Amino acid sequence: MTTQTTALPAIEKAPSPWQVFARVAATIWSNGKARIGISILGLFILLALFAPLIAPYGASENGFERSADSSWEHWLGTTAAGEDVLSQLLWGSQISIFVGLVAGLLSTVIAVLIGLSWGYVRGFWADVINFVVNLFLVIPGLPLMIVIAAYLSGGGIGMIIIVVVITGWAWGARVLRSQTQSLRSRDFVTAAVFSGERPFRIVFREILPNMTSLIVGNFFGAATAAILAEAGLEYLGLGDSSIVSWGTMLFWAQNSNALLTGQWALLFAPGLCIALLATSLTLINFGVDGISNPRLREGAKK
Amino acid sequence: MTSSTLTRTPDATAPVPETGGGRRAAGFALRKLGLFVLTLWAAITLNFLLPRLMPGSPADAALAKLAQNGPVSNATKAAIEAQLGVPTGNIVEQYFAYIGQVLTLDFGVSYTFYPQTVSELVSTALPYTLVLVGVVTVVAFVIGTLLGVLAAWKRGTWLDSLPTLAGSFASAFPYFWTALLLLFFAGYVWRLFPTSGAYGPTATPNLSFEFLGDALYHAFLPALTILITSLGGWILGMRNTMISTLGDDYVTFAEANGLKPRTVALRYAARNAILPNLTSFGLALGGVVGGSILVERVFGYPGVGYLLFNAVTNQDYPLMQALFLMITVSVLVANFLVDILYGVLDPRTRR
Amino acid sequence: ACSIQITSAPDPSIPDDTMLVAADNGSPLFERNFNPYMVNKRTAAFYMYEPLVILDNVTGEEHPWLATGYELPDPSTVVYEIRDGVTWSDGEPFTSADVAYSFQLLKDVPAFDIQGIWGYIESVETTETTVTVHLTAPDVPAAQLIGTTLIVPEHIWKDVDDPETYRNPDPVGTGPYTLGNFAAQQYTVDKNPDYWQADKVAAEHIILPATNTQLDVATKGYDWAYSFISDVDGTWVAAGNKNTYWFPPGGTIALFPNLTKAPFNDLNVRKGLSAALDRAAVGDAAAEGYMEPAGQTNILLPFQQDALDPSIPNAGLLEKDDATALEFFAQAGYTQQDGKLVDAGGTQLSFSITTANGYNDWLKGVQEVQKQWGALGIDVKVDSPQPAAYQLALRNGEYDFAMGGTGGTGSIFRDFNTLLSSDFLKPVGEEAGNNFERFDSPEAQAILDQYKVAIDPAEQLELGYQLQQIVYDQLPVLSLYYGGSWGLVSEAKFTGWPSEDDPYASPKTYESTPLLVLTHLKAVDDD
Amino acid sequence: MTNVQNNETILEVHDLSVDYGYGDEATHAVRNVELRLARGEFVGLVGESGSGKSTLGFALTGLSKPPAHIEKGRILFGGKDIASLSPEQLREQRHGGIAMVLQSGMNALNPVRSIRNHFVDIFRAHGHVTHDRWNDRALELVGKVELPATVLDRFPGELSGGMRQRVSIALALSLEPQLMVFDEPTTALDVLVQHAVMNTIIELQKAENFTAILISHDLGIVLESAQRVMVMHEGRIVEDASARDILHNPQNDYTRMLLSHYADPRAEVVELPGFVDRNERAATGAKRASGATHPPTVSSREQRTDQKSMVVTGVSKVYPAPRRGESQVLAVDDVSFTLEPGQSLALVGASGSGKSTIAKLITAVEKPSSGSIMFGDVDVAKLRRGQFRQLHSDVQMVFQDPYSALNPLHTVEYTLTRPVVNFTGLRGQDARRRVLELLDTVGLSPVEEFAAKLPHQLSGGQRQRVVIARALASNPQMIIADEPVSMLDVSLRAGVLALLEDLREQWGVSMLYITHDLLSARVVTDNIMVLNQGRVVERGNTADVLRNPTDEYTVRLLDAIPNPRKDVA
Ligand SMILES: Nc1ncnc2c1ncn2[C@@H]1O[C@H](COP(=O)(O)OP(=O)(O)OP(=O)(O)O)[C@@H](O)[C@H]1O
Ligand SMILES: Nc1ncnc2c1ncn2[C@@H]1O[C@H](COP(=O)(O)OP(=O)(O)OP(=O)(O)O)[C@@H](O)[C@H]1O
Ligand SMILES: [Mg+2]
Ligand SMILES: [Mg+2]
Ligand code: NI
Repeated sequence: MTTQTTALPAIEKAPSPWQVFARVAATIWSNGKARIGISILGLFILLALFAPLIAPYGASENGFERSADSSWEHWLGTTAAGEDVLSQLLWGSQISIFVGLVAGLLSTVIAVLIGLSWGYVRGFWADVINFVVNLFLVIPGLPLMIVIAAYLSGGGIGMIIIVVVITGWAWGARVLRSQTQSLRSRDFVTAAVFSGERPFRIVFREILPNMTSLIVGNFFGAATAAILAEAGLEYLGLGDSSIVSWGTMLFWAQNSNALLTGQWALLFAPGLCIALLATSLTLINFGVDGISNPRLREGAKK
Repeated sequence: MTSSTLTRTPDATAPVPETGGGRRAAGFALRKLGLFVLTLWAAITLNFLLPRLMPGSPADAALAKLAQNGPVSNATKAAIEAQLGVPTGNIVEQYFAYIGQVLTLDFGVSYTFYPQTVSELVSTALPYTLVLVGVVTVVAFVIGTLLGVLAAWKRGTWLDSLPTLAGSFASAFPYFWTALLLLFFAGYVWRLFPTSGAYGPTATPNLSFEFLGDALYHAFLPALTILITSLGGWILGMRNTMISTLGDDYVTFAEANGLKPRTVALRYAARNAILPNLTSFGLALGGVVGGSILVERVFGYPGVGYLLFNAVTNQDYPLMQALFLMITVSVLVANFLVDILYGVLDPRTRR
Repeated sequence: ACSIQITSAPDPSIPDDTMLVAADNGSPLFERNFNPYMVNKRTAAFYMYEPLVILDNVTGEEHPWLATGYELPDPSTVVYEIRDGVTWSDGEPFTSADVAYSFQLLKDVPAFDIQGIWGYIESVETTETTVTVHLTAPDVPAAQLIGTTLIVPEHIWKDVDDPETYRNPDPVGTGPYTLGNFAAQQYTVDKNPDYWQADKVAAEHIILPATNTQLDVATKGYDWAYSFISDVDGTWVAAGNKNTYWFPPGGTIALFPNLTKAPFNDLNVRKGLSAALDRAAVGDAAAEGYMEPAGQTNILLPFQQDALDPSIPNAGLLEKDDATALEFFAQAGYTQQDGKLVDAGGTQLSFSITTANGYNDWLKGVQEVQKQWGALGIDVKVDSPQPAAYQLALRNGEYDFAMGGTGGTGSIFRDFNTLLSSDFLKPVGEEAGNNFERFDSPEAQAILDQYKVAIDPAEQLELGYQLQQIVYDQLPVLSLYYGGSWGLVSEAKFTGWPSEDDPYASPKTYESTPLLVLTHLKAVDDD
Repeated sequence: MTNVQNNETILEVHDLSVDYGYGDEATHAVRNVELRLARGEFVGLVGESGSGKSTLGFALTGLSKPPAHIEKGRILFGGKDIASLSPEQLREQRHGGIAMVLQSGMNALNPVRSIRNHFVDIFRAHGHVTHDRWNDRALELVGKVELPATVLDRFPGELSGGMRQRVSIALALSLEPQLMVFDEPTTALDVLVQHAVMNTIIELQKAENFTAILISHDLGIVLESAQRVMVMHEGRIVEDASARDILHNPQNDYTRMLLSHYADPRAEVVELPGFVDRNERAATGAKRASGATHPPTVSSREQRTDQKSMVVTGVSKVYPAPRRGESQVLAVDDVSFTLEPGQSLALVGASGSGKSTIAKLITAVEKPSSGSIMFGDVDVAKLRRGQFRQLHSDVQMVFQDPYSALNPLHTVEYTLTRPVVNFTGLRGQDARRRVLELLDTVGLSPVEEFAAKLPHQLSGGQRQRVVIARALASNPQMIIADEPVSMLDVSLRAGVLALLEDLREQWGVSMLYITHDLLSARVVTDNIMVLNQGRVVERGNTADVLRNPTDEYTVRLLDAIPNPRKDVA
C-alpha cells in the first residue's frame, strides 16, 4: 500500500502526438473505404517521391516529336510542345500533392488556431474574430482567389498555396469553433480550470485533442479543395504556367487543343489523377467520420 | 445510469411572464444589425481595396492587349485612359466616390466594356446566371438531399454505396474538366447540344416559348456539369446527418409506435437531418449570384461568372466592385433568409 | 494525331455567297458599338469605315484607298488627293469635308485619337479634291500614320450630341459592307451594292459569331480566322473544308534588356548572352516550329528584304556559339566556375526574365532561353505577372529582361523609332511610351531625326541601313524569332486568299488590311 | 391489492440471449432469459446499469437494432414467435401489441413535430382511429396522462421533461397495447415530477388493465408499484419473485445488497452499509466503519491552521433569458449561509432550484448579480480570471458526472498531476509520488496500475474516485460536491459517500454537499438547507429537518422519496 519511494517507473505523460496519430490512423484504417483511399493516396505519394527515378524523361524536357500518339518511347504520347506526357504526369504529381497537403495543412492550422481561440474567448475578442471570419466567409472565394493570384503573380506554387489558404481557412474555423464551444461546456474543461490550468493549456491540451477527428477531417477536406483550386487557377491561366503540375497540364492541354489534336491522354490523365487523388482524400474522410461520429461506428463500445 | 452525454433538463421551465425581455430583445436585434452593417461595410471596403491592390491599371490591361499587335504609342495610352475613364483623384477621393456609388447603386461605366454601364452589363448577365446556376443549385440540393435520405435509410445496401461513392467521385473532378469533356462529346462529336451561348446565335431574348425552349437547350450542358459536380456534396452531407438522426431516440420511438417506414424516414429522420444542411444551402445559394466562373467560361455562357472573369482579368474596377458587392450582399442575405427559414422549420428556434 | 478526329461540318444553312469569319469576339456577348474610334467597337466597323491609305504591316506596302495618293511638297506638309465617286452607304457623296471633319473630330475628342495624329498636325485645309495637312514639324513618316485614320460621314456625325459615348448603332460608311442583322451572339454584314469597287467584292454576306473557340473554328466550317492553333496540319487542315493556312511574320519577338541596369548596360554582356542563344530553338519552342528565327536587324524577312542592309552578314541572323559567348563574358569580367558564370567577386550572373501571364508562346520561348542560358551557368528566373502588371513593369523599366514585340508596323521608320528614339526616354519608375529598354544613343537619334525629314526613298533606305547597323552592333534588344500572323483560311467557297505565293496583304481579320483581302477574293463557283 | 390475475399468458420468452456484435468482440448483454407474463400483471425489472434491462426490453418489442441481435431463444407474444414476422407484419401488430416507453423518453419526441401530429402519425399508420375522431382521441389520451389539452399544439421543446415523458406514455397508450414496457420512465426527472409520473403509470395500469413491465435500476420505485419483481444481473435474471418475497425474503445476494441501501431519511436512526448514524455516532463517539479499502494517509498533509470559512450574504443570481422573448431566470434569490471549517452542509432541492448555481457562485465560475461572497478575506465575487488559481487551491469541486468530468484522452496520472504541479509546486518524482498517494487515499490500488489507465478503462465509481482525488490534489480547505453520486449505482454510491465522509473527518475539510437525494444528505452532512426556486425555504440540523420538516415544500420532497418498505411492509 501507500507510496513507494524507490524504483518509480518513468512518469507517463499525456498521449504524445505520436500516440494520438497512431490512434487516429488505426481508426481510419479500420474503415474499408478509408483503406482504399489510403492505398490510392499512398500510391500517389510514392509515385511523386520517386518521380525522378520512375519518370522516363524530365518534366519539361522537350524536343520530342510534337503531339505524338502513344508509343513505346512515350506511353502517353507527347504534348504540342514535344514533352513526354507520362513524365509530366509523374512530375506533376509532386506539385499537386504538395499543394494539396501543404495548403490543407496550413489552412487547417489557421482554422485550428482561430477556431479554438474563437470558441474559447468571450466578449470583445470573440466579436472581433467573429467579424473577421464572417468577412472571409461572405467574400466570394474564386474571385478573391483570382485577385490575390493576380496580385501575387509569379510566385509559383507558393502563391497558389497562399491563395488557397487565405480563401479556405474560414469555414474550418467556424466548424471548429462550434465544436470548441460545445466542448468547453463539458465538465472536464471546467475541471481543468479548477486544476489551475491556464487558458492556453486548456485550449491546446484539453480541448484540442478531443477534436482530433474533426481536425483531421478538416485537413482532408481542405486538401481536396486545395487540389481542385490549384487546378482551377492554373486552368484559368492565373497560376504559374511555367511549372509542371496536373493543373498546368490541363491548361496546356486546353491551350494546345488536345481535343482537336487527339492528345487524349494529355487531357484525360491529369483530370483522372486529380479526381483520384481528391477521391482518395474523400474516402479517407469516411474513416475520419467514424471517429467523429460514434453512431457511424456501429458495434463499438463506449 | 445511461451515458455520459445524458444532459439533465430542468423540469421547471414553464414560461414565466416577461420582465424587461422586450428591451433585451431589441438590444439583441440592434447588435445583430450593427454587426451585419459592420460586416457589410468591411466587405464593401475590401471590395474597393482588393482590385486596387492588383498591380497595373485598367489602361495597362487594355494596352497589354493592344501591344500584342505591335507597338503602342504614348498617345494611345492617353486616348485609352480618356476613353475608359480611368479613375482620377487620390485613393481617398475614389473611396468616397465609390461609397456614394454603393449608396445610390450606380456603379458608373465599365472600363472593359466602355461605354456600357455596369448596370447594363449586370442586368443582361444576371438573369442567365440566376436561372442557370440558381435552378441547378436548387435542383442539385433537392436531388442530392433525396438521394442522401435514401442512402441513409438503406444504409449498408447498394442504394447507399452507389450514390455515395459515385457522387463523391464525380465531385472530385475539377469542374472545368467535366465541362470540357461534356462539351466536347455532346457538343462537338455527337453534336447533340449547342457549344456556346445562352440561346441561338440569331435569337433575340424575349419571353416566347420558342426562345425559352432554346434557352433551356443551351443551358443543358452547363447545368449538367454543375449538377454532376455538386451532387456528391449534398448526398454525403445529408446521408451523414441523417444517419445520426436515425440513431436518435425519437426515430426508435416512432418505430416502436409502428409508424409507416416512409413517415419515419421522411418526417422523423430526414426532417431533422435537413436542418444543418440548410446552412450550407444558404451559402451555396448566396454563391449563385457569383455564378460559376469556370463552367460559364467553358461554355461561353453569358452569365455573371463570365463577366466577373472579364472584370478581374481586365482590372475593371467599377464592374468588379459592383459584382463583388452583389455577391457579398447576396451571401449575407441568403444566410439571413436561411436563418429565417430555420426558424420556420425548427420550432426550437422559433418564438 | 489520332483517334477521334472531328472534321469540319459547315452549317448547311449558310449559303455559298456567305463567309463565316472569326474576327470579332464577344465577351461573351456583343455590344452594338460601331463607333470606329472606340477601342471596344465591333471589328466589322473596319469593314465599313475606310482610311485614306491602307498600310499593310506584313508587306510594308501602302495602298491608296479613300485618297488616290498623297504628296509631300515639303517635309511638313502632306496633301491627300481625295478619291472621286465614292458614296456613303446612305447614298450621300463622300467629300474632302468628311475627311477634314473626321480629323477635327479627333482633335475635339482626344480620347478618339488613338494614333495620336494631333501630336503631328498643326492644321488641316481642304479643297474640293484635296486635303492638306500642315504638320507641326517636318515629319515625313507622319503622313502615313495620319492617312490611316478612319473617315466618318460629317452629315451624320455632326448631329451626334456626345460623340465620346456614341455607339453608332446604325453605321453609315464608305466600306464594302453594311450592317445586316445584329444579335448579341452573332451579327452579319451585307455587301454594300454601291461600294466604289463593288465589282471586286465577292462575298455577299459575312457572319461574325461572338464565340470562336478553336474547336468552333476547326469544326464549324469557318472560312477565315486569325488565330494560332496548335498542330495546324493535324487540326485545321485535317478538319477538311479545303482548309489552308499562311503564317507570315508580323513582328519580331525580342528580349528587352534593361539598359539602365548593370550588367545589361555592358555591351559585352549583351553580346555574350546573344551568342549563347539558339534562336531557332527558341522560335521552335514558342511557336511549335512555325516561325523562323529573327535576324538582329529589326527587319521582317522576307517581305522587307529590299530594306535589308546587304552588308550585314547572314541577313543579321546570329548563330549560337558558346565559345564566343564565353569570350565576350570574359571581357565583361565573367568566367565559368563549377558550371556557374560568375563575376570577379564570385557572384553568379543572375537575373529574371519578365513575360506576361497568359502569353503562352512567349512563356515557352522564355523557358527555352532559360534553359540555354542556364546551360552556360547563368541563373535565370522567369517572372510572369498578369498582362497589366507586365505592361506597367515594361513601361516603368522595372525588370531585368523582358519579353516583348518590336517592329511589324509596316513602317521602317516607326519600327526603329519606337525601338531606339531618345524622345521616349524616361527615368526608371516613370512610364516610357516606347523604347522600353531605354536605349540612349545620340547617334541613333540623329539618324532618326534625319529620317523624319527625308522625302527621297533612296535616302530613307540608306538611313534604314544605318539603323540596322546600330541594332546589329549595339544589341539594344536581342531579337529571337518572328511573331506570326496566324491566317487560317478555307478555299471551299472563296479563293484568292493572301498566301506565301501571293503575299499581297496580311491575313489579319481586323484593322484595315482585311479590306485588301475582301476586295481580292473570288467566289469559287464564279470560276 | 387489487389483482386482476386471470393467468392468461400473454408473453413467453425461452432461453433468450442477445448479443451486441459478433464473435470475440460480442457483448453478451442478455443471457438465457426465461420468462412468462400473464395478462394484467405489473412486473418490475431491476438491476444495475448495464445489466441488460434495456436490451431485453428492446428484444421483447422487436426493436433490437444492429449491432444488437438475438443470439438464440424465442419470444412468443400471444403464442406467435415475433421473430417469424416480416417487418411489415411486425409494424402492423404494434397496434394492440407491445408498446414501449423509451428510457430517454425526454428525447423520444420529434422536435419539429407538434404533439398533435405525433398522435396523428400513429392513428394514420394503424387506421384504428377514424379521421373524424383523431382530435377527440388525442384529447382523451393526453387527458389520461393528466396533461391539459393545450399540449397538443405545442412542440416537444416547449414542454418540460415530465410533460414530455407523459406525452410519450400517452403515445404508447394510443396503440391500445396489451403489454407496455416502461424503460426507466422517470430517470432524469426531478424527484417530485418522478413521483407524479409514477403515480400516473400506476393509475393507468389499473384502469386500462394492460400488462406492464417497469424497468428501473431503482428498487425503491419498482417495489412501490410492481406486484412481481425480476432482478437482473450481468444479463441474467437472478431472481424472479413477488414484491413481498423480494422485500422480506430475498434469495439472491445481489438483491440483498440492493435492498440494504434503502432507508428512510426520516427515520430516527439511519444506517447504511458502511455508515453509522451520525447522531448515534456523536452520542457514542464511535468512528464510522471505513468504506475505503485503505485507511487514508495523511503523510504529506499538514494540518492547516489558517482555516477559512465561506461567508455568503444575500446572494442573488439572475441569468439572462435563455431564449429571446422569454423572461430572465432568477436562479438564486437572496441566499445567505456560512460554511465553517470542518463543517458539512447539505444543499437539497428539486431540479432547477439553484443548487448548482450556488456552487458556481462560490467557486467564482459565475459572478453573483448581487450579494457578497467572502472566503476568508478574499472577495470571491471580485476575482478576475487570472486570480482563480488562488481560490481554487483552497476551494475545489467534485463534479457530478464522472463521465464528462474526465478528459477521455488523458491518463489518470496526467489528470492528477496537473493540479499537483499547479498548486503544490511539486515536480517530477515528487509530483508522481503525490499522485500515487492521492490514488491510494481514494482507494484506487494498485496505484501504479490505476495511474496508467484512461478514463474509459475505469468503472463509474472508479472515475468518481479519480474526480475526488483531483479535488484533493491541491490540499483544499473546502470541497463542493455537486451531486457526486447521482450518476452512480447504489452499489457504488456508498463507497464514494464514505470516502467523502472520511476526508472531512480526517482532514477537517469543509464540504458543501449538493444533492436532491435526501437519504444521502442525511448520512453525510451535519446541517441542511432546502432550496426552492432559488430561495432557502428551510435550514437546520440535517436529522432534525428531515425528521420534522416544517416547510410544505420540504414535506413534498420527502414524500416523493420512494420507500419500498412503505406499503409492502
Ligand atoms: N449499441 C451497443 N453496442 C454494444 N454494446 C452495447 C450497446 N448498447 C448496450 N450495450 C451493452 O450491452 C449491455 C447492456 O446494456 P443495456 O442498455 O441493456 O443496460 P441497461 O440495463 O439498460 O442499463 P441502464 O440502466 O444503464 O440503462 C451493456 O454492457 C452495454 O455496454
Ligand atoms: N447559464 C445559464 N443561463 C441561463 N439560465 C441558467 C443557466 N444555468 C442555470 N440556469 C437556470 O437557473 C436555474 C437554476 O439552475 P441550477 O443548475 O442551479 O439548478 P440545480 O438546482 O443545480 O438543478 P439540477 O438538480 O437539475 O442540477 C434553472 O432554472 C436553470 O434553468
Ligand atoms: Mg437501459
Ligand atoms: Mg445541478
Ligand atoms: Ni444573300
